[in-house]
Amino acid sequence: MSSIRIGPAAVLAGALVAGSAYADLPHDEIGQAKLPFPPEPHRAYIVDMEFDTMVATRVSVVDADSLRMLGMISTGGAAPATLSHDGRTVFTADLFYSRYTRGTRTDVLTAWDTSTLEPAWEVEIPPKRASTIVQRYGLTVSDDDRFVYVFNLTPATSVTVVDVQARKVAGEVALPGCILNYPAGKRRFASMCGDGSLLLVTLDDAGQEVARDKVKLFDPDHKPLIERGIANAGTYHFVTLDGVVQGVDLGGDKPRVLEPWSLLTDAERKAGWAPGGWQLLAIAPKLGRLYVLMHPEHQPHMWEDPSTQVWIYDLATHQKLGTLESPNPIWTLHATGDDKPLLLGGNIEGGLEVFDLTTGKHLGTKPKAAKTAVQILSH
Amino acid sequence: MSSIRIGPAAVLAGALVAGSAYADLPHDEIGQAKLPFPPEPHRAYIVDMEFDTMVATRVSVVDADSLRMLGMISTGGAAPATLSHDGRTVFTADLFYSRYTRGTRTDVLTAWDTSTLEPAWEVEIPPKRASTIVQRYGLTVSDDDRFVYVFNLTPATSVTVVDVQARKVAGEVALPGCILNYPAGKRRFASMCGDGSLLLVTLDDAGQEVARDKVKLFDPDHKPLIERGIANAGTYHFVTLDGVVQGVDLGGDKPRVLEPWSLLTDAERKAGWAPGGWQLLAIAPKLGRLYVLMHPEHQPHMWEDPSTQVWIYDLATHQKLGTLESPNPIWTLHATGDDKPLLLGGNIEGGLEVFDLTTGKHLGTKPKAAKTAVQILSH
Amino acid sequence: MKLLDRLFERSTRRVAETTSRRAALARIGSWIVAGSALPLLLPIDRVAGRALAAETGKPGDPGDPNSCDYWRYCSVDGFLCTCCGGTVTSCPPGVEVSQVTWIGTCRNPADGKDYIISYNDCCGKQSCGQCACTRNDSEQPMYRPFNNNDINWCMGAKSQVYNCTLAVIRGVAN
Amino acid sequence: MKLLDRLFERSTRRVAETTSRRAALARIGSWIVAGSALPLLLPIDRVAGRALAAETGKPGDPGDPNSCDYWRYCSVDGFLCTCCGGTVTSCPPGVEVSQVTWIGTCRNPADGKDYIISYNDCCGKQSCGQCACTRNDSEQPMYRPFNNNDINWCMGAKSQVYNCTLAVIRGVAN
Repeated sequence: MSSIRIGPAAVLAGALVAGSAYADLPHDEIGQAKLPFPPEPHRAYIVDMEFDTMVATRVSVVDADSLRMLGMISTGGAAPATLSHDGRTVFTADLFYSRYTRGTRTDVLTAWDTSTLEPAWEVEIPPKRASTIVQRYGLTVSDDDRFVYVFNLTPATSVTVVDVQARKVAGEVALPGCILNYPAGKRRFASMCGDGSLLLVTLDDAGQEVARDKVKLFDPDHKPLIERGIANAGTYHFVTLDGVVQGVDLGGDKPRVLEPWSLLTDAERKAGWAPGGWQLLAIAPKLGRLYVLMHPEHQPHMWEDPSTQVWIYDLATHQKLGTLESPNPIWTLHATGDDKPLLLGGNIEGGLEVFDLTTGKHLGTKPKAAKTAVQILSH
Repeated sequence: MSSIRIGPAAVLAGALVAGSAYADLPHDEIGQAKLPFPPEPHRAYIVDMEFDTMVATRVSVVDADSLRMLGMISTGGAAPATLSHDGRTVFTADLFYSRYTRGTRTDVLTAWDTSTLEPAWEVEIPPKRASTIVQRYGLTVSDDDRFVYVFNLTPATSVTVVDVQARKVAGEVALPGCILNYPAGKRRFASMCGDGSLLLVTLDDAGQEVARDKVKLFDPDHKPLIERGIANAGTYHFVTLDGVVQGVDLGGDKPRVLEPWSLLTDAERKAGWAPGGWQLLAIAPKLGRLYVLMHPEHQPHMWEDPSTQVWIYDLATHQKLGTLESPNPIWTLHATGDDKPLLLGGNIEGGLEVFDLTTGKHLGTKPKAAKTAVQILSH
Repeated sequence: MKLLDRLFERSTRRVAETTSRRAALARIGSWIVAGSALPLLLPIDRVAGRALAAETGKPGDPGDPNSCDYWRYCSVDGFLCTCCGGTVTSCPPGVEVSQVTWIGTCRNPADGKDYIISYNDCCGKQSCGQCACTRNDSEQPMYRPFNNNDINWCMGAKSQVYNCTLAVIRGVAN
Repeated sequence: MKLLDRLFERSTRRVAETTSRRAALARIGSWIVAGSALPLLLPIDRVAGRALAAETGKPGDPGDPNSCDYWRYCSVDGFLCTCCGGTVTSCPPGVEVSQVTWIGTCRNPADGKDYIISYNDCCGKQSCGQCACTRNDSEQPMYRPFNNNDINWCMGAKSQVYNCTLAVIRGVAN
């Protein structure tokens, strides 16, 4: 039983008899969908921890314009994901057990082709990958896509450096007392430490540590920062539990701690407003704006709670420009990097909320984009 | 920091000061729950396919009296489950991939201890296990617990015979044109064939086939049986799509096809009643009653649809004794084997519906007993 | 794979014969739309006439392939690939089509003809979870396996892990 | 395992010091009950006084351990083992307790004292899925890992796969 290709001729033949009796519809040919390259700027990758099982997890790929699913990536054990800067690769740091919930553990870094959504290659990494609610800066890429940094937590903390070019582990960098890895340029990453400093580790072209420095950033006892910051052109922006933005420029040779500024007026603070959420910060680089998930009637223990309120700030002037309101409580934010940017919010039922940042309009909700949407990425 | 055992003395000490100032609560000791042996007759094992992922699946263990969860068994790839007759073992036929959704496939039969819910042993089986919506008679045990029969579908059909005593595969029995395995005594099982016959395979004590016979049971073209029957004391009861019960006694040396009888009067049939569901039949052996999931306004394509209606029949007289009504549509039935039996129904949202079959009362619903409850078992 | 391929082709022919009889019974009946919990959920009402709208944009192939009421889905049980990054006849990116499949017979409301539809499963990633749809218009018990949709037909792919289902025209039923 | 054990014990002591300061702020505030979709869901209202009922049957340890509002759960994030076949201090059958853990400080409404609670995760079977509960009364950012509940603390068990969480009294906070 051979298949007949559906070509323009067949469609035309059908059209000629439309309205009355049709010729038999032709046999179909089975195909395989593929995504375009370069990737569309509004293609969203939603990291889905599937909290109700958390073994075989996924990254949902959704077109935020049409609110349609484009495909998915199958991951292992609440895997973090990150994108290469050249748009060609999704990296996931997967944890597999031979009997799914038990047996022999195998950790791998998997490189997925962004067009075919197939694994291009994988490399086994030390069985130390951190298992946390997935967040930015658990898995990152150097600016030139040469190295991938995997955060480990056993609970001793370290980073596994994977050489993307050689497709092998270059080494492991110990990070005593520090967490996560905030990439800075081609050969450096920072890590946030319990003493309120940033640890800066510099690598050579072989991925080996050649220098480490520390810079004091915050007071962890009296003004704790939320570790889930957001980067923009070499500068990281963090927010304190009570709404003060603390920037640090890691783009130069030496880190430069920026002047702190407040998200809130005294009146707003007194009225009970404060930041809170999971990935509670987003930056639209082409607009130079910062988006912050804000709570009314905030209490300290709500610092990771969802909200429907997003406040908009000018990154240069620190002025509040307005607010966005989501129809459903959201927990994790991401803004796209193009010049007609969208704000993407992962809502608490796994749906994706989409806002046009040029007009400030809520464009729609894609329900069931994920089961547990914890992080959103785009190229 | 050592822990202090909480004993009667500590509790007493607390009680003495109750009402005013308490002594500090003592440090706790961490324990491990274990289930009693022999197992309670109302302990329900709910096979959960987790249709929304279907990779790392589970069997939920629930106390149908208290509607509380007792624990769970982690399975692989929509695994079928069955219980040994001695109450000591849950067998699951698991399918694992080295990368969860891809990579190297490993099929195993896993034997779980019913008290600890830990795997006692496993044996690798040929990578042929049928992947279907889980049902009775995909995985069964010989009456003396010596052999486990695993149904294979590649789409060629066969049974893998596992020797429980030797903990190894005894062999494979080809079943051309036939499906599933309905155990009959210690060394025989039946399989239902597309030509309307039952194939009977007899094994020796080494698990090798020594005889095969066929008996005509039904007319697959004009009076198709639903393959999901139910056994009682060596006799299997099936129902046709239009509500005729067909029994076959496999307890003796030769199979004996019983006289068919109708679930429905002509008036009931005319009014639109017909059987339908997934595991649509249950038998409470101590009451000698058959329970059938029935549809009002039935159409042929609804033969696997859920319903809220259960009709009750006397197995000896074939008289309809009454009906049960579920608050939620149910899809899969099971009756417990004790003399105060419960009817357990898996509802379409994964909840467990519990009926007292002595009084006919609906006792309650355990919501979220599973994600996709496809089969229920008890000792 | 080649063996399975041939077995499938043989069976499809056999099935084509046996289903033409059943095709006479083909009805555009009610059906089931699955929610997140189960392959089977509550019946929904059919939107009369909707299936006749030429939403595919293909003449003679009316209806919305993203909807469970599209005519080709008369015997589907699973997630619609059209909602998962694929199309009616294309697997989503990175998901492999199974070479063995089950067969349904569906009446095309545009020409009144009964078509043989193969419901090829796409495999190698876990359940897509979108547009779950179960309709059993021409389904038969499992001893007629090639007419049965309770089987995971990923058995004909490199990985048995099920993602979503296509609805592929294989010919006219009579 | 022994190394982790010792690291845990060291850290617990350190944490006990740093949290006694925070314990002064201990509040019996609102909290979050997670549904099936997310560790965090909408806040529910607190039933006033309920936490004072001696539902555990243990003098001085009031409340219902099957409920997210039980006092020991003030910093939990996960599924309550009491709803999964275990107890407040016992893992369900076949699930192994993790030897490393995070620490919270909770005020016992019966005696007004702040207790150090270790939230040991039970591991080796996938998420129990029952009684999801998230309360962050004494949680701190991840650079204080032993006060952070966003970490899967199954790292101290044979399998990292998370099933449910205990709430174990380790001592009084001051």
